[in-house]
This record gives sequence, structure tokens and C-alpha cells, in this order.
Amino acid sequence: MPREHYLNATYGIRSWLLTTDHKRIALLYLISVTFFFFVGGTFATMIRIHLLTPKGLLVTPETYNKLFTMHGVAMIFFFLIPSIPAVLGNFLLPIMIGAKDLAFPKINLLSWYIYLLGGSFVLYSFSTGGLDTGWTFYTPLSSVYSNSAVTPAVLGVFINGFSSILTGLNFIVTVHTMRAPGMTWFRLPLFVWSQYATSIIFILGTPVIAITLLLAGLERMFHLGFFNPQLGGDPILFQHLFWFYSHPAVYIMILPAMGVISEIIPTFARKPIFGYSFIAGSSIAIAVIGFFVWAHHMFLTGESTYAALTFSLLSYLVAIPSAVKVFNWTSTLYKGSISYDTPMLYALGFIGLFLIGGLTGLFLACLGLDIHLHDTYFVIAHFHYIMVGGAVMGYVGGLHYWWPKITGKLYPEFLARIAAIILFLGFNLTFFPQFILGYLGMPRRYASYPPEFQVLNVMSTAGASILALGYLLPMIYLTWSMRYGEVAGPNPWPGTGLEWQTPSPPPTENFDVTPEVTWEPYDYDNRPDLGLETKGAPSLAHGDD
Amino acid sequence: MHRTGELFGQYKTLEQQRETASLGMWIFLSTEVLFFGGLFMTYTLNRSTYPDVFSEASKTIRLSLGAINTVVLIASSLTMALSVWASQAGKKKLLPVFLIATLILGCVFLGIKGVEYHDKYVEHHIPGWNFSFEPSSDVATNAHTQLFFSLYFGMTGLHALHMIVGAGLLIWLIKESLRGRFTPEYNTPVENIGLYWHFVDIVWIFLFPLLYLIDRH
Amino acid sequence: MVYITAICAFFAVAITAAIIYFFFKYRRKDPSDVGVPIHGDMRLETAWIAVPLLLAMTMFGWGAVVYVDYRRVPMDTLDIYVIGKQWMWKVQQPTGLREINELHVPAGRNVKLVLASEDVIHDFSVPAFRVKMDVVPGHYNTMWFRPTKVGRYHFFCQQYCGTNHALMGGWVTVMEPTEYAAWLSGSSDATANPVVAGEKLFVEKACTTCHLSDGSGRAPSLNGVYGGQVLLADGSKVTADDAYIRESILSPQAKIVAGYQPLMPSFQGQLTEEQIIDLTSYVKSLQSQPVPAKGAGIAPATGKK
Amino acid sequence: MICTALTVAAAEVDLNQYFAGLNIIVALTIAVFKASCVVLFFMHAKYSPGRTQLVIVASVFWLAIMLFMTMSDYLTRRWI
Repeated sequence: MPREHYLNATYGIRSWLLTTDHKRIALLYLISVTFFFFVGGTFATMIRIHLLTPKGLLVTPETYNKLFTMHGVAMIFFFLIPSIPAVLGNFLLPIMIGAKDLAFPKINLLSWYIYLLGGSFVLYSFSTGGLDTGWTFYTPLSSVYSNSAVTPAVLGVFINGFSSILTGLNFIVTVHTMRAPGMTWFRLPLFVWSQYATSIIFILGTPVIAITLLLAGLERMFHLGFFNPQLGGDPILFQHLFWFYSHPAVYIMILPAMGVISEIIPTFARKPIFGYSFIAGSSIAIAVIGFFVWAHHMFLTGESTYAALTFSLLSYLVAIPSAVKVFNWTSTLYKGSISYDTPMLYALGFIGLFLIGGLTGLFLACLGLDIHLHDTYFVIAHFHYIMVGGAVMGYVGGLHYWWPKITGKLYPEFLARIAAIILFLGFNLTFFPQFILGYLGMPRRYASYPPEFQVLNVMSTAGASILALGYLLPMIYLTWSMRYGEVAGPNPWPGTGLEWQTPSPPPTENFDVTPEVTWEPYDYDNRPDLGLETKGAPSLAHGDD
Repeated sequence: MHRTGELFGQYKTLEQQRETASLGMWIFLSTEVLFFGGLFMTYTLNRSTYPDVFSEASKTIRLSLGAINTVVLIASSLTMALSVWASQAGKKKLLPVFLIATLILGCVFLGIKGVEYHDKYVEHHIPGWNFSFEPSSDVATNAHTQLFFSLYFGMTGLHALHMIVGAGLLIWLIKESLRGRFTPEYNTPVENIGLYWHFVDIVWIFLFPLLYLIDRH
Repeated sequence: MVYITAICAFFAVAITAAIIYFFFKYRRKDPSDVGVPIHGDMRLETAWIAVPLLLAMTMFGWGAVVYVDYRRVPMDTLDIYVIGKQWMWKVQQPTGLREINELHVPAGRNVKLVLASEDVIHDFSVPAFRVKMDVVPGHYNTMWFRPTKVGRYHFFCQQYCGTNHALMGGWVTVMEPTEYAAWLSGSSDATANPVVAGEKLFVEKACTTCHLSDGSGRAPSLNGVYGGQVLLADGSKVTADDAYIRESILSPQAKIVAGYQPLMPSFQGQLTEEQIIDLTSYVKSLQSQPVPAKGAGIAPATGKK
Repeated sequence: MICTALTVAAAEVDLNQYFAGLNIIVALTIAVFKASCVVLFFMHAKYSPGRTQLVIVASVFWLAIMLFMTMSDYLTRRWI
């Protein structure tokens, strides 16, 4: 007779759709987020095929504009932002701090329904006329001139904002009040720290974009003039308000991925993370300073020179905590006991890609260079390195890392390593040429381009097809493993966090007895319960240099 | 999750549950601050761009109504604070009285707001709908006045919407308090809805000078 | 550019190398091995906060110098008006010669572009000159560059502006100054002269009823206004540049000249950006006219009647 | 509380044109005063745990950031 756990505790569609179990809600999110990923991915594929020839291969310029807009909206608002927080965060955060559930389970379920409602508005917009404003919804193009279905899309993103807000609220409160005995702030796993930092952005940033898009929607419906210069409004104000959220939103996407990486690296190097408090602190620093840099998206709108100088300076400051993280991860590898398991491949891939993405950000934050690079393919390549190379690699890596916990099954390791390598290579081939394109001056959002850019575009498209394969593979074998995979056991890697102390899959109430935390995070040396041979004095063992 | 009495299964003690709910409410309110913040930002910029037009337009709103409403709303905040006190002190008879007083004051506020909106309708000051502004027929001024009224309706409308939600919550509270559900040990809903109500009051405290008072002489 | 690339490349290579090195060096040799417990090092942390910070500040400083230089337009420029409109660029040379999706400029001279949009936000970008600027409806932006090499270069619209965004581009032609002068005079004709067109508009729109040149009208004389300091009713002063004149035509109530009543109606919606430029050119042409003692628009005449 | 409402009414009737903007300053100072009273006493923030106070400070701070940094763009445009 199989043990009872959260998956088999109750049966039937109602027990899923009305569940308040954070683990089941995480799976609901997993399904819906994956759906939007493939919607966005389909658009991306069409974009890349279209750009094979200078004149455009596939569609009219009008359709092309809709494709990249819908790609952006689906990927950013409905995949990247909820991906790690709402799937992995939802599943793991309560377990990692030793709680039975989030602080407000019903609100958690509500936020999934809000997500669905927002998502259906957006899908409605996609299927009736599409959306051609760019994901940035710049006014007055979106509020006056566009002929596409802007209103439902704006409403959809507006509604979806509340889903993020409620998730963030739930996380912050949970971390504050629901920790198990002994789980002090500096014993929290770094993943929890990163989720906490992300939630700060959810709480303080998301309402601003909600009201901004609402105003833009009202402007479109009732011909008001908030952002319409012909009626005395100011389109630049829209950009200020938009980026007040949307720049921190970049950190919403990357911070949780950084959290995942901070979990994977110590596990597969079998040693404590280097500079725990600096990694934790840098998450918070990124969340806070990330709010003070938004107008670096607007250096060339005619904003004041002084404002531009301030925002450029602050943008450089926000680069420092990210650099600190990278240095600390790299140092964690030093004298570790490193294995080649799939999550580790993703984590190392993440560092490499994030490094390139982050360093090219320095180019863009530089006022003088931004004059040339702004709104070119350089920007596209930069943020795809951060978001796909960073956030998606982190998400997929985390999914692999915790897959045994979520499903209780192991995935086929060999296939998974192949997929990780394919993803890494395909990604670089897709986006590295775009840096060069951007440097040569190819503007973004172009349905057709001068012929001299063709070679690099073809390379990029070739890479994209490899990348697409790289995404299909995990999709297939992970689904396969749910049924046919090997049984994982509670702690296959082994990891040190509380989530590995409970059976896989965890019982509905997460722990059979409330755990008490008596150890420091990632402390492999003092954990006889993991069944590993421990080292004595640090400097004597293992190291030969 | 199972529930024993008023304690939900994910918590260990009522105390923990109360703290959690209170923190959750505060964080929700901080979200609300920034939600209204976007509107305040739009207002600030436009006021600084078109100070004269905005002051001209604000003169057409009836100050007396706004002032009465301010008093009414602050009074309702007071009765709300008294309700929270009553629930904490275990005055089960008094609690519904204060709650009903709060609700009535809230409705008076909404009623007066309705009168104001009606005025605006009569004067054709509703943006996007037969809008016209007499003192000047100038296109630009007209557009900028319309901007003022868009903000006026946006800000007070969103505020009124919050009031309506608050009134709904109050009705639920009154019903539960009549059943005697709230005790000194368990009064979180009263407290949290109280916090919400005070927040709505604070928004109005800023809306009133910004929309009615500045440069009106 | 080279500097930043070098620094970035250095870090990228160094860290990647470190990762790869560690990856193979500290490969797990025995399944039950654990790593050496090293928890951190204050000195290292301080170092890798301080060093990148310093490097970042030098990058910032260099970028700031370039940017400020770009945003401060030099005095002796050749002024060309560029209007963006879904989905074409209209260019107006100083002589009034108009071009569409073409821009001719002389080599070796500072060129200032005054950018206006008829509808949505566009962006005028010449990658070969490393310059671009958003073209925002409702106000003017300016950009400048100094072409050095004769030739033809792409320009693009670089801010997404709707369906045919990708087709909204053209060519900048850099010519020898003498060739440019010849080209200008060769294809110019009197009717295209913006000053003439502006003067005609000035009469048509009945500006002349109030703005009398001798300063006796209900509105200030415009002689000598352009480029001068205007004293406003609230006591502040403003430079009468293109942006000020545009604003005065479209929302005259925004800035009232000291000593005058806010009587002027707005011309918002009645003039295209091109007509506004014509009017501005006309006002500009009055720069050299004698300023009347009474009723002048500019500041030195401390205007209280 | 009600008396603060009266001061608003009083401040409003005055012609505060001793120097430009005094009106705004007076009106907003009173508003801030009233709001802080409500927060501190009605909402018991004065007697709340530190983290609640942190939430309040954070939201006001972020609002200030948004207003201040955005306006800093608009108000310095003419400086160059």
C-alpha cells in the first residue's frame, strides 16, 4: 500500500481546482505557465523564420509586429514573471522554512485564478485582432493609433498584476511569521532570500504598472488625455511609470533564478556557499537599488541630462551586487567536490550566460554607448541573455533539481545532460550574433532589414531551431518520467535544506512532525545524517594546491 | 487545511494567526499606496505643467461638499477606531453600533460624492462625454481642463470604489458582530477592515487639498 | 568602447576560465566525497565589491562626458528640421527645400536636427554617425552631429511606431560643402521658402491683428524675440527658442509675457508640425528687425505698462 | 480630528499669496499631519511591531522615490 502524499491524498478534478495546498497550486501554475511558454515560443519561432530573408519570409509587417508583441507579452507577463516564484517558489518556500503551508492558502489559490483570468483576457486579445503595440505599450501608439485589440490585452496584464501582488504578499508574510523553530533569518536557504527580495518588488512595483495600464486603457476607451500630447498629456510620463515597474520586473525574473543557482551550486559542490550573507544581502540590494534606475531606458527620449546622469550612475551601482553573486558562486566551486549532474550543468551555464548578459548591461548603462546601442539588436541580445540565459536556465535547472521532490521520480540523467548542452549551444548561437547585429546598427522590431544584415540573422535563426529542440526534449522526458521514472527517495543528491528532510513527494502537510532546525545552511561538514564522509580540518583534506 | 474554532490549520497559535493577518493587511496597504501613487504622480506632473488651468478648473468643484465629506469621513474613521476598541474590549453590544455608524457615515460620503458627480454631469464636465468648459473656448485650455477632470474622476472614482468595497466589508462585519463572533481573543477581521477603512480615509485626506484647495482664492 | 569591451572581456574570460578549471579540477572522485567547508572571506568580498565599483565609475565617467557633449548642442550649427510621421520622414533644409526619407548634409559642419512628430513616438537614428534621438510628439528634441566623410549612410526609425516601422528609413547623403551649396540652390524655389510660407500663415491666421511689429498691439511685437530672453508675467525669464515658440502657438496660456493679457487663442489642432516650423522660421527671420521701444517681447524692456 | 478639518477650511479661505506656493505647502502640511495622526493613533502604528512600521516607512519612501525622481527629470530639463 503506497504511502499517502500530496498527489494521492485526494482525487478528482475538484480536489485540484479547489485545492489550497501550495504544492498543488504550484503544479497548476506549472501547467499554465508551460502553456504560455509554448504560446510565446511559437511566436518566437515564427519571428526567427520570418527574419531569414531581408524582405521577410513569412508574414506581412502588420502580422510580424503582432508576433513580436504577443511573444513579449506572453513570455514576460505570463511566463517569466510567474515562472520561478509561482511554480518553484510556491512549492518550496513553505517546505524550506518548515511551514505547513503559505500564510494565506486561499489567497494563493485566488492568485492562480486571477492569473487565469488575466491570461484569458490576453488570449482573447491575441485571437481577436492581435496586439501590435510592442510589449511596452508605449503611448500614444497604444492608446490612440493602434488598430489592434489593445484594450483587452491591457486589462489582462492589469488583472494579472494582482496575481503577482498576492503571491508576493503571501511570500513576505510567510517568511516573516511561519518559520519553523530554529529557522533564523540567517539560516534561511538563499532561495528563500531571493524570493523575499522578489516579493518586495511585486508589492511595491506591480501596483504602479497596474494603474498605469489602467489609465492607458481608459485613455483608449474614453479618449482621455493622460498620455496623449494632443490633449495635453505627456507620453514620457507613461514611460516613467511603465519603467518604474518594468525595470524592477527584470529583477523579478532574474532574482529567483539566482536563488535557484545559489541552491544548486552548494549541493553539487558539496560545500557551504561562499559568502552566504553577501549573497543574501545582494539579493535585497538588487531589489532595492533596482527601483532607482528605471529611467536608463529613456536616455534618448529627451529626458533631462541631469536625470540621465543620475540614472546612469545608479545603474552602475546595481551591477555591483550581481557581480558579488557571480564571484561568490565561482569561489564556492573552489575545492569543492563537483559532480556533473544536470542541475549543475544548468547552473554553470547560467553563470556563463548571465555573465555575458550582465556585462553587456554595462555597455548599455554607459550613457555615451547607449546613444548608439539603444533600441538595436544589442539590447535584444542583452536582455535575452539575462532572461533566457539567466531566468529560463535557472527555471529549467531548478525544475530538474527539485523534480524528484515534486514527483518522487528521477528523470533520465543522460538525456537530461544532452538537453542541457543543446540548450546552451543553441542559445549562444541564437543570441550572440545579435550583439554584432546591434553593434552594426540593426534596429529592433523590424519586419524587414537591409540585406547586409542577412548572414547574422540566418545564424541566429539556425541557433533558434536548435534551441527549440532543446526545450522540447525536457518537456518530453520530464513528462515521461512522471510515470516511468525511477523512484527518487527523499534525498537523491543529497541536499541540506529542509525540503530534503521530508519524503518525496511530500505529504499534504509537508512534514509528519514539525521540524526543528539546528544546523547552519549548506553545512555538509556537520551533517552525519546525509551519510557522506565528512572532512576534518578544512585546510588539510583534499586540497593539493 | 483543517480549522479548529477560529484557528486555521497552517498556524500554531491564534497569536501567530493574528500577527500574520495584520502584517498581510499592512503589506496590502503598501501596495495600495503605490497603486494610488501612480495617479498622484500623473496629477503632480500635470499640475506643475498647467498650474493656471488646474486652479481654474478646481474652482468649479463645490468646496463645501468636499469639506463636509472630509469631516464625514474622518468621523467615520473615528467610529471605526471605536469599533476596533469595542471588539478588543469585548463590548459585544457596542461593536455593531459603532460599525453601523461607520457604515452610515460612509454612505453619507458616497451620497455627497454622488451629488458632486451629478453637478459635473449637469455642467458637462465629464471627460470624454460632451465635455465643455465655459470660461474659455480655447482648444488647448479645454483639453487641459479635461485633463484635470479626468484626474478628478480617476482619483475620486477609484477612491469611491474603495469606499464601496469597504462598505461591503462593513456589512459583513455587522452581520458577524450581531452573531457575537468577535471576542477579545479573536477580532482580526474587525482590526484589518479597520486598517483598510483608515487607509481609504487617508487617501481622501490627500485628495481633498489636491483637488479642491490648492490655488483657490 | 574598447575600454569597456576590454574590461568586460577580461572578466568574462577570467570567470569562465575559473569555472571550467574548478569544474574539472575539483571533480568528484568518490561518490561520498564532500567539499572543503570554506564559508567566506571578508577581504575577498571587500575586494570584489570595491574593484568593480571603481571600474564601473570610470565607465560611467567616460560615458557621461560623451553624453553631455552630445546633448549640449554647439552654437554654430546648420539647423535642419525633421518631422516623423507614420511612416515617413519629412526633412526641411534651412532654405526650405523639402526632402522625404532623404537627408543631405555638408561634410565638416555641425548639423543640428530639430525633431518633431506628427503622431506617435519615432526615433531618428544614423548608426554610422553613432547618433539617435527619440522623436516625441508634443515637444521638440534636438540632436547634432558633425559628418566627416562624404558618402551615403542609412538612417532608421528606431522606436517602434506601428505597421511599417521597418520601412521608415532612408539615406543620409554627406556632400562636400560646395556641392551641398550647389545642390541647395539648384533645387530650391521661392514658394518653398519657409519664411515666405510662414509670413503668409502669419497673415492668414490673423496673428497680425495683435502682434504688431511696432509694439502697439494687444500682443508683444515679435521683432528680435527669437534667441532672446522673454520676461514672463510670473517674473521668470525664458529663452525664446524653437520649443518656446511652438509652445506659445499651441498653448499660449502656458507662459504669458509680462505686461500682456492672456488673450491669444490656442492653435492646437489647426496647424501641422510643418506649418509650425514655417511660422517659427518667420519669427526667426524677424530676429534682425528693429526692436520697438514699447511692446517688445524680449526681456530688457521691463515690460510693465 | 474634526478640528483639523476646520483648519483646512480656514487655510483655504485665506489668500495665501505672500509667496508663491505657500498655499500648497500649508494645505499639504495639514494633510500630512492629519494622515500621520490617523496612521499613528487610529491604525495603532505607534504601538505596532517594528516590522509594521518598516512596511509603512517603505511604502512612503517608495512613493517619494517615484514622485521625486520623476519630477527631477521634468524640472531639470531646461538646465542642460
